[in-house]
Amino acid sequence: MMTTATAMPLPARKPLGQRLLGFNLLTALILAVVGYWIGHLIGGAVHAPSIKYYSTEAGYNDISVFLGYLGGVIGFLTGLGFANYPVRRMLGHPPDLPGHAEVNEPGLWKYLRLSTDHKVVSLQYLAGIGIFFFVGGLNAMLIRTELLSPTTHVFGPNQYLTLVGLHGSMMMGMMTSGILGPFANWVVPTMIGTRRMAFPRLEALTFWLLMSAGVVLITTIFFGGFQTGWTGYEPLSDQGTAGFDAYVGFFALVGMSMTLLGLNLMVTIITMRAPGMTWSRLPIFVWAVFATCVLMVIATPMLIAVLLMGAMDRTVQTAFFEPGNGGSAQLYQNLFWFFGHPEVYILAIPGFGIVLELLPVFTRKPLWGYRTGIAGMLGVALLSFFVWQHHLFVSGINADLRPFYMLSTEMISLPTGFTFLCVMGTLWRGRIRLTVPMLFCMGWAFNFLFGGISGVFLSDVPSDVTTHGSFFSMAHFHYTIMGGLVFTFFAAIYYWGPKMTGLKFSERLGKWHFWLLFIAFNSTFGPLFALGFMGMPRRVVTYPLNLQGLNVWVSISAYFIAISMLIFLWNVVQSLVFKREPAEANPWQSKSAEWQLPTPVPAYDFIEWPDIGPDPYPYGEPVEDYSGAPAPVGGAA
Amino acid sequence: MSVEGAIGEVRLPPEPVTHRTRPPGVATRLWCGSVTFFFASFLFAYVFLRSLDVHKDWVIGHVEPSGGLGVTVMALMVLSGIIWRIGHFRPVDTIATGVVAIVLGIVAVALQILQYTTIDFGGASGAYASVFIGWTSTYILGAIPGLYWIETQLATLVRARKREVSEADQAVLRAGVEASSFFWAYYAAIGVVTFIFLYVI
Amino acid sequence: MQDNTPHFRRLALLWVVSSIVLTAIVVFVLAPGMPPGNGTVQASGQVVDNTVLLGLSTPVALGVLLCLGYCLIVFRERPGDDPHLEGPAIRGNSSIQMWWLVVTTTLVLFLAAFGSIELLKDGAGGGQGPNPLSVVGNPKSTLQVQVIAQQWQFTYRYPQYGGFETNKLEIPANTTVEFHVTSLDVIHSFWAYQLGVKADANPGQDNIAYVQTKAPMNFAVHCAELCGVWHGYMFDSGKVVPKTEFASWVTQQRKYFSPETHLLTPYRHTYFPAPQRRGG
Amino acid sequence: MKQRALAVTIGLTAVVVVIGLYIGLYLTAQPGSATASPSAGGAVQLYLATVPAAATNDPHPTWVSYYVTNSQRQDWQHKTTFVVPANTTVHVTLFQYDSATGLRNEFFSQAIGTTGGGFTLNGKAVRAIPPANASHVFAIPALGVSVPLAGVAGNAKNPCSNAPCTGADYNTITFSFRTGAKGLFRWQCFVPCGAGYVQGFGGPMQTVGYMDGFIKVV
Repeated sequence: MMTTATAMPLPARKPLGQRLLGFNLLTALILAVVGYWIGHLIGGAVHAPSIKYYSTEAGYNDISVFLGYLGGVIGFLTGLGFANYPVRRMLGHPPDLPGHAEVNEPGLWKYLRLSTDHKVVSLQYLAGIGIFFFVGGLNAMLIRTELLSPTTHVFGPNQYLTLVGLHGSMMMGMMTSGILGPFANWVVPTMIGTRRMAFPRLEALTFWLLMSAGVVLITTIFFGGFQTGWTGYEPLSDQGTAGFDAYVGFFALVGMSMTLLGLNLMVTIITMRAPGMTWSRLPIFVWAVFATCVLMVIATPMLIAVLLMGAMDRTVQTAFFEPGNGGSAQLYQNLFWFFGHPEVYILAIPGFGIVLELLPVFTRKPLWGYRTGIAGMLGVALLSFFVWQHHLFVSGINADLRPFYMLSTEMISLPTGFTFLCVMGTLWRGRIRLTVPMLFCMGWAFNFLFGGISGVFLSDVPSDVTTHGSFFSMAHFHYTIMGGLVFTFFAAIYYWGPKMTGLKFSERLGKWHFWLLFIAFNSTFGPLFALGFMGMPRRVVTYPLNLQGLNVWVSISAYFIAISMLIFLWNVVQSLVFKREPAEANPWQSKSAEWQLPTPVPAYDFIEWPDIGPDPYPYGEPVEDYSGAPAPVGGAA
Repeated sequence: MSVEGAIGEVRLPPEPVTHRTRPPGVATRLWCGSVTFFFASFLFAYVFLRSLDVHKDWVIGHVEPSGGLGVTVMALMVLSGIIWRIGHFRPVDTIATGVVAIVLGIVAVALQILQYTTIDFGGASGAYASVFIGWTSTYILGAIPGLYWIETQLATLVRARKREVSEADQAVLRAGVEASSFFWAYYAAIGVVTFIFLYVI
Repeated sequence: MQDNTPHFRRLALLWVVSSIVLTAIVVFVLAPGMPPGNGTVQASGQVVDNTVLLGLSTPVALGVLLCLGYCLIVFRERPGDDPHLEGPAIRGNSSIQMWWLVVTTTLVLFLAAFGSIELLKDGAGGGQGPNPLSVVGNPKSTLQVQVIAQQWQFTYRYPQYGGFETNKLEIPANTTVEFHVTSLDVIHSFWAYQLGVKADANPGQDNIAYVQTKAPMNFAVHCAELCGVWHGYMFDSGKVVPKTEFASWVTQQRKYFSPETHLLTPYRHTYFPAPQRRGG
Repeated sequence: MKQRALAVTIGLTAVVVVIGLYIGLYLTAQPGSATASPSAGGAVQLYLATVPAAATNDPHPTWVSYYVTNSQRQDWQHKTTFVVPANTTVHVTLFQYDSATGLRNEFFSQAIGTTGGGFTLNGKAVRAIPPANASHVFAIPALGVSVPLAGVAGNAKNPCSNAPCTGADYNTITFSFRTGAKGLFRWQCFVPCGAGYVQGFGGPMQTVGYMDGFIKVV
């Protein structure tokens, strides 16, 4: 059994001068700028004789911009210290594992450095993703402000479309790791009974890659933005100025980060489970992470490849996506959605996992239909590879195959239905505690239900003819992603936050946050279904006059979403900065492994892994007709 | 975090050695999956654009990359992959075969670059030219990290000869060698597919 | 503590009663107003689809919502309750799981079959690519209209009337119209809302969509695929007019544009402009 | 506690400044607007010029662009929002300094929607030009107006390189159209003149302030 933690001596704090020198964020930023200019100059030098075509915009060409980004990112990562280990390995030093004594260090300094402790990386992820989440949300507010009027009034069309693209890219790119980054990195090792991820340096790398991606994306505003939306359809994007290079660099970096994150988590789950932690005893959240990682490892490389093709079209003048030179615009659509559809399940499945993981805790019952839940998530993951052409129902590509894609798309509702069945089964006859995380889980159930049902309209081709590319589909994916991912993201913050930070959050503010968000969310995106049905296309800066009333309603509701987010921010600032009330070790009376650790969590997590029972959810009073418990297996080594 | 050791004053039980020997192999096999799907995009582009050739612009003008160089590059990669995979099975020969594999790989990269200087078409010369440039260049760029990986294994093995290595550490080293040889052999197989599509069909 | 209340039966009763009421309301009150209206045969077909989907999804959504609501209200832990009490350790029920799977699978298969039949019957107004599977109407009496999308305006060509090109779209009533949608530059999407037509305009590709018009009306045309800076301004309107009026309109337009018609590229299904990448 | 409050205040200020900068960068990017000058008979008059490249101190000195000028082709201003009154005839005199690129859709080689159905090219009344001669098109699709602008000959003695193009060869194009109700409309070009970008439709063609702008009917 777990022994209690003994007090540990804190390492002595080094003077500021010493801390500024060496591998840290400051060095990284300096090297990033240096790297950018080196890449930029090399780009300027190589383009001229060998490559026949380059964009003639004064002051840059696309090769310069791409090499600049490459140099900048390499410089940044080197400055953080990521190059040290590869160089050591090249010189023949044996493989070793990084130490992580910095966990015990007081203050915030440890979060601004390369850290390989899974707990520190998780908090880094949470803060970093949080910042971009709020910037993306701010973009949404600006978009809604523009749509208060049916004509162009605040932003010009260039700026408006750039905002739309930035909002979409930031949310789809940065938030993809929104649950896996902060929460899977934290709880998966603990849940399966190890102290680290399989590749701790890789774990840190995924975070810093993601952050550099975000910065690369924001630099687009210095190059004129990009007017293509987050899908970046060719050949429109090929017409774009260097602002689109930022999009390419951003998504390529996000893609690398995602692939490596998925790979790392998958290897950890496969190889590092504690003795006795068989596959059928894994908590359902670990299964959700596993299913997500399968998608990440397989689908994301296609995104990187398709972006690479686009980048080659822009630099070395290939013609993958240019009709007229042998390319095809539809090649991009196919390849992009072959990644893009699994991508939306990469966003959704961790949400399923969180809901199913939290429900037993707050209903005081075992998870109902554990195997069904797993089958649901794996089923969604598998099916998501066979549905991508439903994004192209009216495009005229392979139109004869539409009945097949209609069937495969509607079949996705079967495994998704499993998740709902498990939710209902677990709630049934439970002792439901409506805490803040539980409220967010229930919010997920409500929102995702409507998200899923509107998805059936979009998957039915005759109905899709009207709803495709309209505000209806926009409302649909906001119901599934914002109502699904973001609600569970907050559920996870309120649930695991006290364990991760060691501090208590205000329950009262949390409830305000939930109710305001829940009502404002539905009041924002509900009417968008109607707007889509009434014929408003997506990504427009103008719309018919008769739609103004609903649009104004939506915009005002959207501002209430912003207010609810401010309440959340205030909750975080108040709890983490001002009150700093230590959290209880197990405020939810959870029986899950991570809650058995003391709070604050010691650097080593645990000394000995507890005995693993036959059931990951040992809640509830035994009932007579209970049968089907797995046989108990011996304890930990 | 260390395999056997302590943080502060707390003694931790040792981490099972499988936590260090199993991940490289599993990760490599998953990584091969990623790489497969990466190149599958180019394969898809090839098949899609070729089948779509409604405007007869699969090939525009004279597009013929040097087949001799193509065969040589492919053969070198395959040879390199096979030799390093064999070398990993025979601990005595590992270092020697590794050196040969690296040399062959470097020659393959150099020949591919040589081929680029001899081609007389650009990316705009039709879809085939685009796929050719995109696929071969990413393939050969991807070979460079693979060569780096083999090099790290060799350097580690050379150093390990000079000192006492525990049985557990020996197993960790072998796991790294196995992983890199699996990847390299797999990568060579992708090279064969690349060759078949770009030169033969 | 043994709870012998027949929760399940109560919930089922609640569900049956409320779904009958609500589904009736949805199908008979809400559904007739479903988009895109009954302006054309294809649009009516879409209304039927939307009605069926709405009618089927109402009881499903209601079932889940009622179950969630019932649980949250009835099984909630109340302030005075013993905090150590736990729920019953039910880990599953294979017959419920089996029935759930059977019912949802049946629903999905039905929906897919229904959607496919509706789609193949008349193309549903969607773009069907260059070789349409569902050809509607008598090819001899079908009016062909080519929709040329370019950044950022739609223009229209009438190949059966000398191939003149105009920036106005008019089509006759009670006629089958065959839209040939193509693009000169990037991907656009031709969306004639009231006609129930949406077809992507792809550069270098012909995308055919059929519509069978009914009575005269006006309709809006939007671009439904982000196509650049003026995407939001790329809208237009068109008219379905009586056949006689259409004949005179065509004659007038043909005459008006005749000096320029010979300057145009001869009518083709696709126009394949060179990508025009030039150094500056 | 005081230190923390200070840190939070500083942090918040920094965030607000960054956000302000972020929004400001967009808002300041709007091109200026020019009001049409009154003309005989209650009509208004606009003098415009198209140039092969914007002024050398412009952020994009290689981009083709429209300029507002006067009847003597002086006082060049880089403005692309034109303010005109409602229900009025607008006379436009356009000095065309750029050479021809050729149209993608030949339909736009004719004048549509102008008063009298045509326009004048160097004083001669015409209705259409050969599609290959088009250098730009001045089009306001929402008002149904579209006028092709013939480019100066490729072998012109005195081609313009950058705005302002004083002294270079040019074509004069005049036409008139009538405005209707108040509103904000866009004008654009249909010639793929964004040199260096795929299909000629990138860069200046997709940036308000170069080959795109607004007609503000007040």
